[in-house]
Amino acid sequence: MMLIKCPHCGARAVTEFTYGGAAEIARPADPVGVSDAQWTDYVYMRDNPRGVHDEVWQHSAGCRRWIAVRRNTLTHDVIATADPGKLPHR
Amino acid sequence: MCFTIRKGNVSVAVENQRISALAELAVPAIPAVPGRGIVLWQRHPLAMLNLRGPGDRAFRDGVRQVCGCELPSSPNSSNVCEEGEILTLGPNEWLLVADPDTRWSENMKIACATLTDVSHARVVVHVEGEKAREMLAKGCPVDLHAQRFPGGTCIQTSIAKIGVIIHKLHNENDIAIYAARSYAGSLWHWLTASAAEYGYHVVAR
Amino acid sequence: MILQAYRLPQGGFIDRNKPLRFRFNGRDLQGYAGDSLASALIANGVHLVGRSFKYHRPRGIFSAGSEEPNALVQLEADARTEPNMRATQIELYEGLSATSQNCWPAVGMDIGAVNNTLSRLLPAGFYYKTFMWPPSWWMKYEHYIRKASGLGVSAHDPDPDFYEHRHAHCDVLVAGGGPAGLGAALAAARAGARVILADEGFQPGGSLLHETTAIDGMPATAWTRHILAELASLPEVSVLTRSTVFGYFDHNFLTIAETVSPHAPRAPRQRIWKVRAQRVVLATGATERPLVFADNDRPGIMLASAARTYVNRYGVRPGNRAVVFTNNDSAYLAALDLHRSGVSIAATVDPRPQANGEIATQVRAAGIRMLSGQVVVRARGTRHVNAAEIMRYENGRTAGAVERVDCDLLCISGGWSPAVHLFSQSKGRLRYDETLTSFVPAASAQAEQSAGAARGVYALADCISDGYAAGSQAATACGLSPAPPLAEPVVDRPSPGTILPLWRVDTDHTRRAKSFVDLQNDVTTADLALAAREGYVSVEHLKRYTTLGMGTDQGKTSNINGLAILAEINAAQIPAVGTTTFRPPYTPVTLGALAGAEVGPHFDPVRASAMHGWHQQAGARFINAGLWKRPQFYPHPGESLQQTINREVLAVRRRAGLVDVSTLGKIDIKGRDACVFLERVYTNRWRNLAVGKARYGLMLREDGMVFDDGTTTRIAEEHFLMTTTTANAVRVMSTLEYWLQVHWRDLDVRLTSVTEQWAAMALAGPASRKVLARVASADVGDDALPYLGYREMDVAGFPARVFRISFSGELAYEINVPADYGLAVWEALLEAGQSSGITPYGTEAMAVLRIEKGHIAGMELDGRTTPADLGLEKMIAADKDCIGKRSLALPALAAADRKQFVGLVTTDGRSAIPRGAQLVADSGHPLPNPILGHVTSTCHSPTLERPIALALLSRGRERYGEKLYAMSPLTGANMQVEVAHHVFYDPEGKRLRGC
Amino acid sequence: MKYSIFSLVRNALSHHERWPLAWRSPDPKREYDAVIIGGGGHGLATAYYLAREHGIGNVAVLEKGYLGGGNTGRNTTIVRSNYYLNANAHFYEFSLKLWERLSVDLNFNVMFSQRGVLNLAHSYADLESYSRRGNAMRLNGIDAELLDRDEVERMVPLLDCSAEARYPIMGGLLQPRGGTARHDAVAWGYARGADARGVDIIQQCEVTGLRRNGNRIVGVETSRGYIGAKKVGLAVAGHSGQVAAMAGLRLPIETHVLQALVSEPVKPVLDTVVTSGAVHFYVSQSDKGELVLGGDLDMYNSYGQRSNLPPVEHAVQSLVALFPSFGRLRMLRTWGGVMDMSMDGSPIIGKTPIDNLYINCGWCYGGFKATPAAGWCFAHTIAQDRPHALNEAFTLDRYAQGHTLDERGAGPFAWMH
Ligand SMILES: Cc1cc2nc3c(=O)[nH]c(=O)nc-3n(C[C@H](O)[C@H](O)[C@H](O)COP(=O)(O)OP(=O)(O)OC[C@H]3O[C@@H](n4cnc5c(N)ncnc54)[C@H](O)[C@@H]3O)c2cc1C
Ligand SMILES: NC(=O)c1ccc[n+]([C@@H]2O[C@H](COP(=O)([O-])OP(=O)(O)OC[C@H]3O[C@@H](n4cnc5c(N)ncnc54)[C@H](O)[C@@H]3O)[C@@H](O)[C@H]2O)c1
Ligand SMILES: Cc1cc2nc3c(=O)[nH]c(=O)nc-3n(C[C@H](O)[C@H](O)[C@H](O)COP(=O)(O)O)c2cc1C
Ligand SMILES: [Zn+2]
Repeated sequence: MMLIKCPHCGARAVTEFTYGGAAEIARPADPVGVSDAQWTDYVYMRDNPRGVHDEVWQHSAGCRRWIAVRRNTLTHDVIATADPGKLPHR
Repeated sequence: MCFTIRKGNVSVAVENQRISALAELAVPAIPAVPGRGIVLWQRHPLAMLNLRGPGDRAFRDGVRQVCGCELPSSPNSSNVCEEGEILTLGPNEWLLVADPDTRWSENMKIACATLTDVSHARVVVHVEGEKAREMLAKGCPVDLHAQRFPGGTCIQTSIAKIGVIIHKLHNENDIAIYAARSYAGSLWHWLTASAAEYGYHVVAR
Repeated sequence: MILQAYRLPQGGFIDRNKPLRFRFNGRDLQGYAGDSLASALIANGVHLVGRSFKYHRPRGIFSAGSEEPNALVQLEADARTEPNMRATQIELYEGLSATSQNCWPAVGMDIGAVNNTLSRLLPAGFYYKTFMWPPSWWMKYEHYIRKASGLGVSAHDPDPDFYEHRHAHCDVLVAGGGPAGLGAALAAARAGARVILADEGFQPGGSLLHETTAIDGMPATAWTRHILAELASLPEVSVLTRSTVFGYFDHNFLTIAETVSPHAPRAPRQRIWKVRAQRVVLATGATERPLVFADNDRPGIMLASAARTYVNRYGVRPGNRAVVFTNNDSAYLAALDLHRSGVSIAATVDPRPQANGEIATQVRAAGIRMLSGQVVVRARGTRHVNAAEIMRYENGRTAGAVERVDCDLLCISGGWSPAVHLFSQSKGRLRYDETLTSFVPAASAQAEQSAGAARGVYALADCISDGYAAGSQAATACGLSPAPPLAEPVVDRPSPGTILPLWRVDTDHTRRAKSFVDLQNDVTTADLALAAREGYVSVEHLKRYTTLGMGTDQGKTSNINGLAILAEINAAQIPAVGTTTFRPPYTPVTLGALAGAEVGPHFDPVRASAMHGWHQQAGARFINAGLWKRPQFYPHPGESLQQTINREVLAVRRRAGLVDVSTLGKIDIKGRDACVFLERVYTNRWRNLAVGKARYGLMLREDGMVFDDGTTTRIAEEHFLMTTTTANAVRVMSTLEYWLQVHWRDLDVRLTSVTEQWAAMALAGPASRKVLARVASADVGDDALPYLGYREMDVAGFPARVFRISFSGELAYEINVPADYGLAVWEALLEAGQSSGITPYGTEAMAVLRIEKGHIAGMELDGRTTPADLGLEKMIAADKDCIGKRSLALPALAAADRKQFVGLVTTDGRSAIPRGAQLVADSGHPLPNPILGHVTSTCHSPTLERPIALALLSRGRERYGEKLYAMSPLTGANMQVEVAHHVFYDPEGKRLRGC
Repeated sequence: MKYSIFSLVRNALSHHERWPLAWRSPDPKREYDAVIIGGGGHGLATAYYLAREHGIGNVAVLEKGYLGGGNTGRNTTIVRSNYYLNANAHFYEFSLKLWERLSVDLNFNVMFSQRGVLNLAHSYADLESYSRRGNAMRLNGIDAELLDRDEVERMVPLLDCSAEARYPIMGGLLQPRGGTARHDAVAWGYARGADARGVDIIQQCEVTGLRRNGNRIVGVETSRGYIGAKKVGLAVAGHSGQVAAMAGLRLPIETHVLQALVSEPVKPVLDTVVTSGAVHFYVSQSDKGELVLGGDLDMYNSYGQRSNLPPVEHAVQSLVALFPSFGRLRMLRTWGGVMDMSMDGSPIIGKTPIDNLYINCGWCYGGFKATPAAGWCFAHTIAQDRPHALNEAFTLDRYAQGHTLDERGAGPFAWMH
């Protein structure tokens, strides 16, 4: 059972968190201006890497903050956590 | 119907008519060996305010002036003062807890602050006794060891799928559990079932 | 009956002053406190314990621990019965009762044993090759196959005991309480660490409990007690016995299954510990491997270390005349101990040309007959071994004549396999060690280290120091200073010689006999050869095809032999063959314990509103709504269900009704950008909403489907109160927080859930204004509080928020009061409404009211409907973006043939429209019958006095007046219906405006 | 050699020493007409039907581990066709019909046991949505029965049907023709059938790259060297994202771990497959006697195939809540599989933007029962370069059109389906 370090509450069991998917998939700034394909890329398509993955989680049983988590999807190592948008560049 | 002096939003007479979610539940069950076992008691009524604000100097000063209480400065911590307690809930979020006759109210004006009255949103049960920590470990996934969880610490987690705030008072063996009001019955069941092994008393404070 | 004929006159870790009576297969027997069921059976000369899985061969006691493949029993009867219990791990207690499994009518006379005779027809995987004809007969064949398989039987009554979980945190978790584990715990504890030591045995000590040598001048058992006493004196150390570390999960999270001491009052039967450890020391010891030869499964054949355990720890004699067959020195200890206990040793048999280790020398000195360069090729006897057949062993082959040596105990040892289960579960990497002929830990994946026999360190003194060093290192890794150095333990135990790899003994004259690799699943060397011959050559295929290692013992004594034999057959290297995957649990764990206390009525917590007690007293029937319990209706004596619903509905339509709506989600929204925020999350406009006004809002998912709806009220310029549906309350809150915290971090908005703060009730019906006016402190007239208006006032003397909104379609008010006042206000409203005929109503009447009114609810919000599908396209503001809006332009979401929201009435005006009916044009169409749409909600409308329904229907709005069929083949109902507008009642909305 | 009771007897006489290989283990050829990546049930069935139905036998199935070692070898083996949406219903019903004769077709007993699949209803809302689903199934020509509480209790006597249960049982939807099959046998049976028709099954051969020429794939790079291919089909389940990325494709797929567990084997106690949507849980008893149960996803992207306690605990809690007498049985083993969770919960079988690259993925929890039909339709799509009528709706470009097939209505969150 993974342990995720909430930047606000400290390290907590994964059961306190709710998964929110890939981090900050950029929402088209002008939805009307993009093609159907571009829009549905944003809604549906994912990188789904086997390895390092940036994602968002909510500390739903704790401080209720959404946080960004950099995690290895193969080994489950949690590499870094931060407020959304604040993960260091890879 | 009687109307009396108003304090904040609510009249004192009305305040006395508050019915706790635990009103019908809080009866003694398995007596413990005197002096041992777990003591459970409910703290009610309470005034509780959700406080949001930037957490900067000016805001902290504001809180101190208006509430008469220092904002706790680190995560998972609380401050107790004459007027009441302030528990940290998250970045820029706190819970003000006081007896209902304090001057704290949703209408307090603190620069940049947002206050929301949540006085009725939670039940608060205190768990006391030597075995309190051991008993809570049956449901609480966070380490409650005295070194990791010293007096004054407050955390949010869940016990038996019920979201809770666990606030350790400065008295080593006194731990307050806050849970959403609607879960009161299930929380109570969990508390009494978990305490049964040690024996427990329910007291009024 | 002679009591305990096989009990040694003295010795053992048992309490001879505490005799215990127990029953096995109906026989009354006696043992002592400290016995396992297995040792007590041996004490009574019981060797035939059960029948094997497939061939029903007689089986006895093979080991003395958790690796036991054979001696599985059905413990107790009725509700407390437990199948497949290992006799070797059952701590004897007064009155214990157990029976043999998988045999009928009795273990001695078992009909199923015919399978052994037919075994030629039952090779590995035979069922894949037959039972295919005729195809329809499989269910018949299967019936008998199912009956034949399985081992013990499940209880049929609810488990009367209870279980619990316990979280724990420590610096160092030590798994295993043998010399290495005790050493590790001691070092870590001395360094000041928080330590948990868990051992599966009912006494800590591991192999020390059967150790006869002295440590530091004390008997091993005394040394153990001494260490345990020191550990007990340290406040931060917990020593758990009867506690198996069964899982090693991500991030040093381990689980322990503890069987709570039978003496603890009011305690659960078992407890699961969930431990988060900074460091872990795995001191789980090693498992002795059997040797594989013909008929090696006979009762009386036993692991050599087990035989030692029985004589030394339990003071019982597993036989009178023993043969010891070993390829390494460790079994000579068994020979010596047996010999010392009065068991005559007929011979020791060793394939090595010369056993010349120091221990072997002691055996020789004791005058025991030692056969070097020889092997046991076959065991004789059926229900009990009565002889061993021995041949010479040269250059990896048997040779010469067969010598028969009589014996009733055949001790075997094929070497040792470190118990790397937990290490492998932690994802650590193994390495094959040629000298030890076993897999050992190579590289850790987590903050863990193995110690002692678990990593192939076998000398007792080394185990202690290895454990101590590991414990000390673990403590330093936690930031503590190292433990004081340990004086090198003084142990009078000669070091062992080298092992000769020997996996199976194969001779021509035993070719056709069965040599078992997996005793529990009856997997023989012939099965392995067959699998290889057919191409199941990967170790994973071998396992699945033959079921090797898939039994309740998970192959603890068979896996390594199996893969080594596979390597031999394929002429491959053992490391290349590799192991199968080690998975939790280490040994099977009770489902009740895993479930813990959250079962039955407490499976999930219950949420109850402030008025719950009142509803109960009023005789309400409750319905689950998420975690909430909501009143479904309040039946009066003698009423039918329909009558209750009609009464409640008509009260609202004609007079006044009161319903508890506390479960609706309520979100307090404050901040400078609150309005901007609402514009982004809702489809419709919010800028122009005046303070003191409420508005209905619609929220989409990003894929364009309707997510949730509800009214939101502007309480102040920068303060809104949003309501959500009960079902989505939690998800809406979380979603709004997501957008704010992840995407729109620049917005100044603060969300607080206030669902719990406010008790909410809807007062609805033509008389509602009159009723409210009686208790309200403010004017509730149409001017002061118009439709969709909002005011704060006192209701019955309590501060309240009053909203003029309506779900029922009648003049109605939603009243929110701080929850602790909920009950008082509820009662006050009922009292105030008494003269107006006020009636409390439940969710069922609420549903009828809304169906009559054509409002959407859960069944229409099925995650596949767009606003336009629901006739709500006008709610999409043209000149702004919002979540999900862009998706509405995708071709499929704008298609003309989508299902649209309509009403239905039956053409006969009488018959009910079945729940969940599907709409078709022609009820007689052959199957598949094209489906045009479906009924979402249906009811009898007491107001209109006829059945009505809501539906989603392809091109529905073009079909008003069209006649279709609502079909419910499940119930046989088939109703002609006419398509209508979805608002059946008061389409102009006059009544809710109160005019 | 044909498998039958006769061949079994005959071989018994020769001590089973004459059984032939079930399949060969050839070295890869330089080029194939079609290369199928992934030696799970889907890949093997695809190769089998390519050879049998379309006469394309010059096919290789490339498997990075051992065949059937992916989700095919780690699923809870439930086979059913109780789907609501038309496209799914027709597809899975076709699959069920193939199941009904699969053992005979393959001459390999896959032990397809039609013991019924029962979905428990715990509320009026459940009953209503099950009615809707059952009625649609019946109109689509699929068997379904609605049971009331008493009928459920009679059928599964050990269920807690009392009113005190946290989620009392109010009835259920039964598909009598549903049931279970032996997972490994399905992989092995298809492998043997495909091999007999000339297909090369190449194990321990990981595809590491897709070689392209313009908008065509010309071959695959593997751990055993380069292999040319006229057509390439992906059937790699949880690894779809990873392998598609080799061709520069992103998919509407996330990889999540789903766990299952078995109890120790006991004599028959449960004759039906029981599932409960309210608690997200399903259980059956295998022919060997173990209770086989599964639960919810781990709920985060993972390729880990690791065991993780919370979903296991929840599944066991659900089991014990529903069957209080199973509390004294014991859990024997847990494991996980990496699942290709699609964004609408429905599968994808079809063409890709790359000319001769075809894809089969997005099976979520449900791809085992799809194995025969998925193989059938995928083979058709590859052979004919256009979908079969049954997989026309399962295109990759349906997302861009908005033609999602959201059986659960859960929206574009892979892990919610
Ligand atoms: C716990 C669990 C329970 C389930 N329960 C059910 C159920 O009850 N009913 C049901 O219908 N479905 C169920 N499923 C789903 C079902 O198992 C799968 O959908 C189905 O087996 C998928 O088959 P497949 O052949 O597509 O995939 P797999 O069997 O996973 O085969 C894919 C193969 O591709 C190989 N591969 C991957 N990458 C490469 C590469 N680069 N090169 C070469 N080979 C590669 C893999 O090794 C693997 O063998 C369950 C799944 C799990 C995990
Ligand atoms: N060749 C040889 O001579 C040889 C081989 C092996 C062992 N030994 C002897 O055995 C001893 C090994 O000492 P050790 O401390 O390494 O092992 P040990 O066998 O003495 O102790 C291991 C303990 O761990 C327990 N255990 C195993 N798995 C567990 C789990 N998952 N959860 C809880 N408990 C678990 C076992 O029940 C046992 O009590 C030494 O005395 C050594 O000389 C000798
Ligand atoms: C339907 C089914 C039944 C199983 N029954 C058993 C069993 O009786 N004993 C066992 O040890 N494993 C059983 N397993 C689990 C396998 O041993 C194995 O864990 C699973 O195939 C996953 O492979 P892995 O653990 O090697 O990763 C079963 C698996 C499935 C899918
Ligand atoms: Zn947090």
